[in-house]
Amino acid sequence: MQKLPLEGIRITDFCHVWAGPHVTQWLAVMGAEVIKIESNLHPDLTRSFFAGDKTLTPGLNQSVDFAVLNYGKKCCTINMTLPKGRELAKEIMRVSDIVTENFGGAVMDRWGLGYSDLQKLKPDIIMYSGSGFGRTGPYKELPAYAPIVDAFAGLFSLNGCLGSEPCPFGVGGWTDLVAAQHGAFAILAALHHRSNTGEGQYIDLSMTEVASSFLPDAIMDYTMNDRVQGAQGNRDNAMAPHGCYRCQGDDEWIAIAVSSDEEWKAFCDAIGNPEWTTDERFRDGLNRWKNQEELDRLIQEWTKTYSHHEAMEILQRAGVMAGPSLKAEEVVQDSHLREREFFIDIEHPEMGTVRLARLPWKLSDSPQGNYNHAPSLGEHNDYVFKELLNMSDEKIAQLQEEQVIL
Amino acid sequence: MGALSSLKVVEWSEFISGPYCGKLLADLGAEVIKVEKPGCGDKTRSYGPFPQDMPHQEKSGLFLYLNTNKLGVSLNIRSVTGAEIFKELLTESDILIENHSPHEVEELGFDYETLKKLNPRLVMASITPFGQTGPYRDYKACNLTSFHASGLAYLNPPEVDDIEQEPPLRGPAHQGDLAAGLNAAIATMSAIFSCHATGLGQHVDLSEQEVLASMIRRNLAGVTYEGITMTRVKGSQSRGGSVMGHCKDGYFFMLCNTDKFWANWVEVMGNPDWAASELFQTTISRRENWDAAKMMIEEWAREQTVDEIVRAAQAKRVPCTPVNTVRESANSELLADRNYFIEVHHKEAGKLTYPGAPYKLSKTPWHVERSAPLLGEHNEEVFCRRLGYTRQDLLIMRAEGVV
Amino acid sequence: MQQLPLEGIRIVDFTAVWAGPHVTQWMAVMGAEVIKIESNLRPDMTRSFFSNVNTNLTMSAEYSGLNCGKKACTLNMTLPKARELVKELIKVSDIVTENFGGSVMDRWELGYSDLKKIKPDIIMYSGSGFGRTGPYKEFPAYAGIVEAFGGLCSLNGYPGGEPLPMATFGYADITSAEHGAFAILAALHHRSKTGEGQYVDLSMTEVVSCLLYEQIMDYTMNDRVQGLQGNWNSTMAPHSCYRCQGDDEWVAIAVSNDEEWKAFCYTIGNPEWTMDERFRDGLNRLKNQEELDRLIEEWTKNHTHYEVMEVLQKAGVMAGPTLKVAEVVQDRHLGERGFFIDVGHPDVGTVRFPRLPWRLSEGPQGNYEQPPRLGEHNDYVFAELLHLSKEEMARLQEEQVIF
Amino acid sequence: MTMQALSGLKVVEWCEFISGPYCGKLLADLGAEVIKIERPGLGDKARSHGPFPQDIPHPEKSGTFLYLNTNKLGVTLNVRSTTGAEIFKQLVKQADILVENNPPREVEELGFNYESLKKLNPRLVMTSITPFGQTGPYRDYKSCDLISFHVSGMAYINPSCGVDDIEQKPPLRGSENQSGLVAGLSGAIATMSAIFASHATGLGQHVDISEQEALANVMRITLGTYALEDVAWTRYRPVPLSEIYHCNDGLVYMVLDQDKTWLSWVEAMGNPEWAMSELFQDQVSRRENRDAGKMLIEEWTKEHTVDEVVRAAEARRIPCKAVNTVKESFSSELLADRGYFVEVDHTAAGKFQYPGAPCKLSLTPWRVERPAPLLGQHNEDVFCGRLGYTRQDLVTMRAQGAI
Repeated sequence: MQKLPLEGIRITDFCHVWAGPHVTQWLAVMGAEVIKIESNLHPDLTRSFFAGDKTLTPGLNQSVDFAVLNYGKKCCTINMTLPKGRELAKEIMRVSDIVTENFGGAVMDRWGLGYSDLQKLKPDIIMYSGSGFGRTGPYKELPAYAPIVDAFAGLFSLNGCLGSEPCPFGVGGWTDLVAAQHGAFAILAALHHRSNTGEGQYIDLSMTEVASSFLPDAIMDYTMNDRVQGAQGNRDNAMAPHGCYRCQGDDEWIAIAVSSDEEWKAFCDAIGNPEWTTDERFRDGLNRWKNQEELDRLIQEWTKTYSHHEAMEILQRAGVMAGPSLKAEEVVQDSHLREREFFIDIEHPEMGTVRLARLPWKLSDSPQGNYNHAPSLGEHNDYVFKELLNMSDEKIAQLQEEQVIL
Repeated sequence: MGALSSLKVVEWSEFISGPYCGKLLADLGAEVIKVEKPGCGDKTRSYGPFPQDMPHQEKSGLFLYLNTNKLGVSLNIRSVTGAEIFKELLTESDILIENHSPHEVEELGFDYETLKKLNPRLVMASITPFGQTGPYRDYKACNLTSFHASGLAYLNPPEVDDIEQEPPLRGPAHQGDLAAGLNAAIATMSAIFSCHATGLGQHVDLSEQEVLASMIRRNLAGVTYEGITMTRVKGSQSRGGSVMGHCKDGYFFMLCNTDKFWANWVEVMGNPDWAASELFQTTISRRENWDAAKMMIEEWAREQTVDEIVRAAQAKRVPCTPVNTVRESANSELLADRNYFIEVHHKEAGKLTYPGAPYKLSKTPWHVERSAPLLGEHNEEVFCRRLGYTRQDLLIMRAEGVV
Repeated sequence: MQQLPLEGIRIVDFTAVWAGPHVTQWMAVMGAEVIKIESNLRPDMTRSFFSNVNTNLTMSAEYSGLNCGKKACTLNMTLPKARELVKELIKVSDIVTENFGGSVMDRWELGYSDLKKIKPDIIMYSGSGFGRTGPYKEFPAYAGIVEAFGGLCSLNGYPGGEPLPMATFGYADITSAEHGAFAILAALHHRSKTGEGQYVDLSMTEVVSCLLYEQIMDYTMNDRVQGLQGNWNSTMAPHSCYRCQGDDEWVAIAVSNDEEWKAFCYTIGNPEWTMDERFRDGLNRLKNQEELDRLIEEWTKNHTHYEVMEVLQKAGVMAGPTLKVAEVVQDRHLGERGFFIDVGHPDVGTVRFPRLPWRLSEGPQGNYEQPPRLGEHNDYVFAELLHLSKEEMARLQEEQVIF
Repeated sequence: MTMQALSGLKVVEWCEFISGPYCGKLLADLGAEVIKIERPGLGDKARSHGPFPQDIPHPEKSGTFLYLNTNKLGVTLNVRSTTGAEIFKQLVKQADILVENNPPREVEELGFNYESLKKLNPRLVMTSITPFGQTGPYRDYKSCDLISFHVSGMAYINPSCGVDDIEQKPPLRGSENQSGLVAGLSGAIATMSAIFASHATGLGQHVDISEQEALANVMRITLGTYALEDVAWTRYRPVPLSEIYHCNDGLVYMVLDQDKTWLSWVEAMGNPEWAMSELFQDQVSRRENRDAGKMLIEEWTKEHTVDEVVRAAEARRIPCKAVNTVKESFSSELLADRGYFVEVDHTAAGKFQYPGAPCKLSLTPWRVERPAPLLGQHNEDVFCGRLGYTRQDLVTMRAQGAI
């Protein structure tokens, strides 16, 4: 029977909210055993997130945010404020390969669980710290959320319609996810190194720096030409047309991009060569680019008369890049994603069936991944304390007494 | 020694997604041989920014950044000799990264089924707009259309007054392509681990549409589970608690989505009376009345400078920052103190400042050992020293347009 | 009525044998009035060149082929008077050309410095084997000598064989003459703008070096001395000349890339060759080209060279018959383009000569009048141009000045 | 800087490889402003053609390209893109001369045939250099150096010394790539002639050069002999005892075609008996007994060094020189004394000796003012400086693949 790539890897996971849990999310799906350390005093913040008005006070195990970020993981509750709790956690780390955290500050150090401490505990441990501004430097103690980082790194200043004010990025957690993915990759690299040399190491990830490395051309343009780019809307600095156009129906849009004279010809044929396509102003790429405002207006005349899917089909058949601007619900129904089984139904004891997005890739010869439901608070206490640490029921009971397991 | 020093990678990719995947591996020590078509080479070579806006094959900022630490060869794999050499390279590699359209790859006979016969250990990562299967598999796409086809653009920008006038927006720069490359790197490393155990490689099928869709996994769950759909309309996304505000001399962004943050923020504002009102006492009430709160906050902010607000807020540990341009962030004391930016010297483009490591590994540092390759710079090293062709062969192959 | 480009330009032409007369040949055809200066003591050597049918001084092919459209007068240059007379002629001319074996013109006090005094804006052309300066300036030279000295012979021959003299006597003569003609036109162009004349010193040896730039650059770059290649090429295979049906019939075939190779194999009915390890790609074809040539010849042997050309060219493969002299004259393509022109000939009526290798879209195609007999234009030159009376001319003939 | 002969002439060169570029070089080296158009990416095919320093192919280091493109301005332009075509026309509008060597059909398809261009610029002289010219049945046939050499008839009569076994010694292509040079040279002369015509008429015209004809023209004598005497040469051309002779340390080439030279050579050999026999008394007999004569002469020369033979011959003004390799001719005192070779420093390739002026003009020097251009080196000068595009336009056009 085929195994998952990371089967046999164990992670002690102190991550919470968005960015952190996302890191371990990828690893869990790929087969790593991720043990979340929470407690009833400090449940993962997202357990108490709630959206919409469906239920104003969902239980700690019913948050969609939490469900999305933590499937495939295990969870035990330890009261880390107590020395005994920290000792207990150490026992778990001793039998783990990786420790992950994304606290707002140097919490781990204060707990005596900094990398240097963990090394003594387990020399080849790999420790991952994710933070908004990095574990060194002036801001190391500052709390940060993705939008803060986005704003700081300059992402907002590049987002928005052409020439508009800086604009928050549509997906609040963008940099959370991107950073998490960089973190996951770094951990895999460190694991690879360990499997070759037996050495562990410390990974310090700063979301700000991730955001920067995701703006290469804007930053290179600044360092090369001292130019500060502004918001470009849907435009490109070479292609035209390159925009998002109204379609038939309410708030329906399609994105169209034309990258060459050939594609332009194909485009004109596809929309039936209206008068204006022969216009001097659109004769060649350079002129199209210079007159794209007018061009966009005219193209919209055409797109308006089709649904976005119709327009996509017409143009793609002609070999022109075009994609509807899908609403979330359209994404869920998208025939292509369906056929690729991008969504997976997860049975959740308290939430029922939750349909969630898979990881965005497929491995040809591995099972598709560990998509067990997100754990309820403390769901795996038995597994962790009994099976993993071989503790007796009495001992466990005692620790519960002492509110160490809480 | 880099964390991935033992890995041999062949990158047969254009533009951004594949090359970024290759860069992530190369920057951690993997040996990445970048295969470019003779002549124009990678499409990014034609994309700006260029120093002084003077287009030059070897001076594209985008290319320079995306291809650090790689060996560069020029090879026309459509020629018989080229295909031959390409296969020779693959038999010696652990990983192939490609981002060409599926039917093109099949036509050339470089599909996974064929290649794994050549090298069963090979991990082949295919990064395409819509993946290797499904009705859209052969559709064309670019960063723009992928963004829109993923549902991401529809939610951007998050707060518009008039959805008719403000269309859905793709993310800044090349976010989509980069994210695709990044995910490919994770998937590839996962496959490498399977290979440790099984000794067999596999095919990584990565769809950029899915990568971007998974960025809104929370919103998707909202649809499937809670029946909540969001748009760009004011309020539809906001959960209350964040302000992008105007002040005396610029913009600041502030977040107080918890009672603690709110309480502190109220102190930052000097405990104005309005803040004491019912309307703002609980997370729920705040969300309901957030527009009002925002108004009041902005009114206060207009009297302050960005600096004053940010310092005061940070002193009280309220997440708050100036809304920077890349210039301001590049010059921030933070990134300077972290030595984030690095200087790289390139034969043609000279010394330039590049974005540095997205993460710091204590034992096996990320670092730029060599700048982006000139087109075909390592033909001799790779073809002659490794594959044993002679220089005379190179001359012939060049004249035939093979290299 | 359209003029010829050089109408109105007059050339006093002392050149003889090959290289020189060919220079003025181009000029004459393009409309310049070329006046050959000869004498019965020293007729242009080519007039008496060996010939099966050399009945008199116009019948040699060399002479006829190099002197169409020129005028000829006879002056005994050994006499001071003749030299005076020539000066008169030069006064009403634009260009003086010579290619003596040594500095004869100087000895006659007709060097450039002398001519300048007679006519300040005169353009003087000296063609020689080794140049009018330097250690060999007095040496006689023929094309063959220059080709041997310049290295051309060392590159002409069968692989592994010995250096051989280049085809058709006078390759260096004619290529030098063409460079000379171009230089003169350039000088004329300059004069038409500035009124300044000048001296043109052409060394055939140096022309040959220009023609061997590739081998010379290889030597200066890599200190390599290239050897004999025969019909082979350093980067293409097949690239040779193959036996055809019939006696001493050959066809040349060259294949420069995979597409052409595919087309070639299918056309000659050996598609399996495209799979054959030995011939699969350019590299292997070059390594195994002797074998390849042998196999190809087995096919060409069964066809005429024209058949081979037609069938291969239709398939987009480079091929051309090795035309014999007679076949060149009968070639339907050259025929249709009117490459050959029937020139009136004083002795045999009309002769079919090649014209200059170009067409100008406007105006007449050039002056191809019959080659002049010795002294044929004495009257025109002395009476019309120099306004000598019948008596003066008679006296000068007495004194063997006009002779 | 002194004025050059062709200063002020504006030339656009839309050419590849050898023939057209050589034509452009001849014009540029004498001062014409030549703007060379290359396709983006690969550029001129000659860039892929050796020799390269250390045999490492590099687009900026091809000896062929470096030599053939001195003094030119280089721009990249994709004339197949709409923008590129637009710019091309703007350049042609401002030019006196367009040199091109593209397949006629292609030129028509692109709408750049003379009929179209002359509407843009009636003064334009358009020179088309193609394997078979603009008309006739072979007009669209493909060719290369080998093919042109054979279809011109040159190969069939090469080598001219005759071969013992016509079956084993096929017709021979001369030293490589001569045909392109000869065609380009003819192009330069024809072009200048057309320029003169336009002085008078103010109108340009189309110059149609056929490589096949340019080479056939080189053997005009051979063709003349056939026309006049019905003698068709084969690989043996009867020139009495003008041969390559073996000496004890190498080869010499000596011309003994005249009675005078023959006699003085006999004297040089010390009047051997055999030389007196009637077998060698006149040109006819010497031609008939050529083999015997050669053998006997070699008996003597084989006893002597090349140096001795050459000195003995030249002392008697008999044309005779060593058969050199390019190395020997390069190192000869002659060319050194004439200061023939020029050192050119190229930013990418470095300093090398190049063949210099094919001939010396006393007033308006031939000179290398700038080395061959880097690919697209003058895009800004030309597109921004002359045509008024902005740098930002350049960036856009590059990304669009137009430049």
